[in-house]
Amino acid sequence: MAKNQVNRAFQYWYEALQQGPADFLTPATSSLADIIDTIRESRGKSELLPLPLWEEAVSAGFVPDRNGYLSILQDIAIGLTIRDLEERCDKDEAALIHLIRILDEIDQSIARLSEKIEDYYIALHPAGLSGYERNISSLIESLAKDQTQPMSHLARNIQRFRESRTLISQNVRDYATKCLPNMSALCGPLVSARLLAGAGSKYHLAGMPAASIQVLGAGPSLFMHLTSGTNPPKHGIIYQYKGVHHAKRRVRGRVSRVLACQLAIAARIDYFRGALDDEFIRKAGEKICRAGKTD
Amino acid sequence: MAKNQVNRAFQYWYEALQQGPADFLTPATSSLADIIDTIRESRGKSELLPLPLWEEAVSAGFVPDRNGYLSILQDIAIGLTIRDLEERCDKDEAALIHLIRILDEIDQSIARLSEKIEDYYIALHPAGLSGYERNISSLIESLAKDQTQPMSHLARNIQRFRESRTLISQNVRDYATKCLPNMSALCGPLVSARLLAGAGSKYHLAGMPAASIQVLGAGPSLFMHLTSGTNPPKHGIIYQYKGVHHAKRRVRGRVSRVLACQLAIAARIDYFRGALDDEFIRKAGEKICRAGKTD
Amino acid sequence: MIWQDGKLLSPGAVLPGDRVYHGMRIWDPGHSKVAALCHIHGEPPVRNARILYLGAAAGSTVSFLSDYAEVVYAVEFSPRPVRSLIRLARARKNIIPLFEDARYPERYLPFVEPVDLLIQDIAQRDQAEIALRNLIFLKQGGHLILFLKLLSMGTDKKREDRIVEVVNLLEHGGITDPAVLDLDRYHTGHTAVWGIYSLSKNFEK
Amino acid sequence: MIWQDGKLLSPGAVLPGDRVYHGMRIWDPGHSKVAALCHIHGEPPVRNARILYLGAAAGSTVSFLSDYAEVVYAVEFSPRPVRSLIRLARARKNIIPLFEDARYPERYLPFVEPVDLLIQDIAQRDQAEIALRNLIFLKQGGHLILFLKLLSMGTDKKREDRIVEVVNLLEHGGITDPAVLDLDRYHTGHTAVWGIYSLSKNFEK
Repeated sequence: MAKNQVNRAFQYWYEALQQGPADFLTPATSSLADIIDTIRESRGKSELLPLPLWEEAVSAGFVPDRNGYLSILQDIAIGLTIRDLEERCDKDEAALIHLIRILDEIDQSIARLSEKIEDYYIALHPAGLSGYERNISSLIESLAKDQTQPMSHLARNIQRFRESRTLISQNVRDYATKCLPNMSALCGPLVSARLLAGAGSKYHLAGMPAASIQVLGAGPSLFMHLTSGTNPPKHGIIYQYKGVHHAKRRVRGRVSRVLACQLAIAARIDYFRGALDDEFIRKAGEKICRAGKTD
Repeated sequence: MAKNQVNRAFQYWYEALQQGPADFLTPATSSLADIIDTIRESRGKSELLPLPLWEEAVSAGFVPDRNGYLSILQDIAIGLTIRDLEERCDKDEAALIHLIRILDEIDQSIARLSEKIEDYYIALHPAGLSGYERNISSLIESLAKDQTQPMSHLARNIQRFRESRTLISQNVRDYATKCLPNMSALCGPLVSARLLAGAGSKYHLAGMPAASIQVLGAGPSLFMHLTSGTNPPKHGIIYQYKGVHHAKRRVRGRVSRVLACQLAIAARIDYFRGALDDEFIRKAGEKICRAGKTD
Repeated sequence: MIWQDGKLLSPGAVLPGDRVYHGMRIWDPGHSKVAALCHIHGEPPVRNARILYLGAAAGSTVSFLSDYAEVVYAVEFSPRPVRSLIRLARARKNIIPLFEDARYPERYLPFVEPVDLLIQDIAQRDQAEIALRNLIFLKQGGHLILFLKLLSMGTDKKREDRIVEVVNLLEHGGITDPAVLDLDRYHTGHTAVWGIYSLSKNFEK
Repeated sequence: MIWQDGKLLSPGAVLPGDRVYHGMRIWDPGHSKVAALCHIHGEPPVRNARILYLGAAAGSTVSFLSDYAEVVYAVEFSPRPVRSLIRLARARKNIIPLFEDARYPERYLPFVEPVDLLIQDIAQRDQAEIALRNLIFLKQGGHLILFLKLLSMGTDKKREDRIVEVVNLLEHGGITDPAVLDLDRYHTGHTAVWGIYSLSKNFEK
């Protein structure tokens, strides 16, 4: 590599070295951040040069040794990745997916802790077993009220968890209505968000055939399963939509099939256009409604 | 079966029928409860008779039909079992075992929820990834403080969970000191309680050879594992005892072996006598201390 | 009994933790020795039967039996599983839980009808003797199924000897031609002995 | 590389989720194709090597490679795994994460040194072409390991044809005598192609 090429390629390295690599995460003023921006810009213009060998970098005095070379390289690579992540990822989508996971985790935590508390309570009060109609949440409620109970503090916190759950599910509704407007209009924001989380991204959801959407997440909903011992949902996530759930048994299959078809279209509109399509919603609603009629 | 035998065998059945089976769980005054007590007493005197056939019971007018027969039989069987459970089980032991499980469940819930919150936070703030030193509990702390954060409510509840944990672990300490006095004196009440929970009962613990106690619960401690990425403890539960944990690496095996030996004896004293044996504790302490000396 | 696509199913209400196939509970041969027996050797007469089950534990197998049987008397002597057993009994009208030691059938004599099927799953040295003592509950012509755990018994020779000994004891007690059935495919080291309680043989004693 | 009792171990700091044997990380052949390759066919030259890994995903295999290697350049184009990859990189000095599409090596040209070993695990139709484009990073005499997923490719005949096609492409690109190695025992439908980048062959082009 010609000497001036080495120099140009090492321009940003050199500056990074002067400033120290530690603070490129602080606001955009820091120098390594500037360097990373420079790199990103020049990448756009295809001006980038191959990386000089570390021996060259050392002998040119840009880095003290091999470790210094790798360390700056790592800092720049991580900094670039983070900038690109920030730009490329859809924050609403990411928020939705993670909020759904948090909701599920809260449900599971509540269910598991409540079960353990129930076990404890029954072990100490076997008499309770006789008239005992299994209703964990009312047990937790009564334990929370009775301050003399050793489990009172924990039971109250479990109830507070339910409040957190309510807040977060409102969050999910808001995000989903904004991020998946057409799907939300068809099967509600919560079910739409779960479908998104099941598929992994709007992109994947938009590419799914209706049959896949119909069975998406057909694993059991742990919380319902644990607390009420219901069958795991056969129809996947869309079964949670009340239009399917409450349909008469013999049309349920048809309703979920038609709904899945319309959702597949809605997912594509949400991904490619992102705006509510009133005309589509009206027609889709009619089709789903017709499927639910027992004739 | 002679007629008068049928009558004697059905005496309590008949009375139960008169009163209705629903309320034998309410305080000891109810009649089915009395009947169950009568049964338990007569069992002590070996006065019990075999169960009359259901056809005999119906034709004698004691029960209306087969379902009535089975229903009363179930009520009596459940009632008897509950009385026997109340009498036979060691409540301190049961409480300890269940409290330990609750502690573990709290730890796991906190760890899992915190991880999910971290994922959410990082997905929305990829810039945080750069300087990010992974320290979930300080992230939760800062989220809890900042009321503008959507996760603030949940983060505060996770912190409240830590308070519950502290309360319950104090409970465990109290129970263990009372229920496993000698073991608690040797390796602390919390480690003793975990050993009890691992073995299942004081009875099982008292029957264990030292080598089994030494490796009891050698599976990973999920919480430590999740949060700090440490190796799962090789030496089982007793490794959590600071005397073993802090011992120099080359004597650690010897300390845990000697400790396990003394714990096996302590478990037997706790099970058969249940009182603190000062002389034993003094001698055992000396032996364990000697094992920890690097010579 | 109900089979679908090689799966043994159970017609009762689904319980927490159940796996489900076409809306029905899966009775998994890997988790229940009775289901393993059905898979490998054939179905015992459980439909509408009266069953005495010794060593019911937390009642997992009992819950499946109760889906098919008329009534299941479930004996268990360990407090922890008994608590689950009671919960189960409260959800099913036809399970009678008995918190007793199967070694002393006289203690639960006043609570058990004559039964069509006696199943015993108790890993104890004197398991054959326990079964014999409980034959008082078995109707003439009723079936006995005894699960033996032989894993801990050392050499093959010793296991063979032990099985022969158990079979002899049972024949002496009135069980006709007990069949020795291997459950190894699903439960390593477990064997079932299955025979019929015969009036005539019993009278010969 | 470190083996104990048939297990491949890895000498780095234990990470959350790792299984551990005698205090060392277990590099499980069921979870990592590189480990499977080591188990079935032999060790690639990873010790103190400079490695370029295309298709790093969340960095599980990369973390093990970094225990042995001098530096690992890890390329991944999917945002979710990249976040884990960054976390991993922050815990290991010798991992350079690159959030790029392996189809366009010119985009990460300024961040990757010449390497001793190029590993590619990308399930895409044009996987051989991607490998060829990335040969610019491989030193003469360096090793290329290309993992192929053939499960979705239909009949055996088609798979054979596809492998021959890939091998031809690689030979043309300068890889000497690529060996086709079956990973089926641990990863159904996966095959590795392993060859050395040869100076002379390359000049023949």
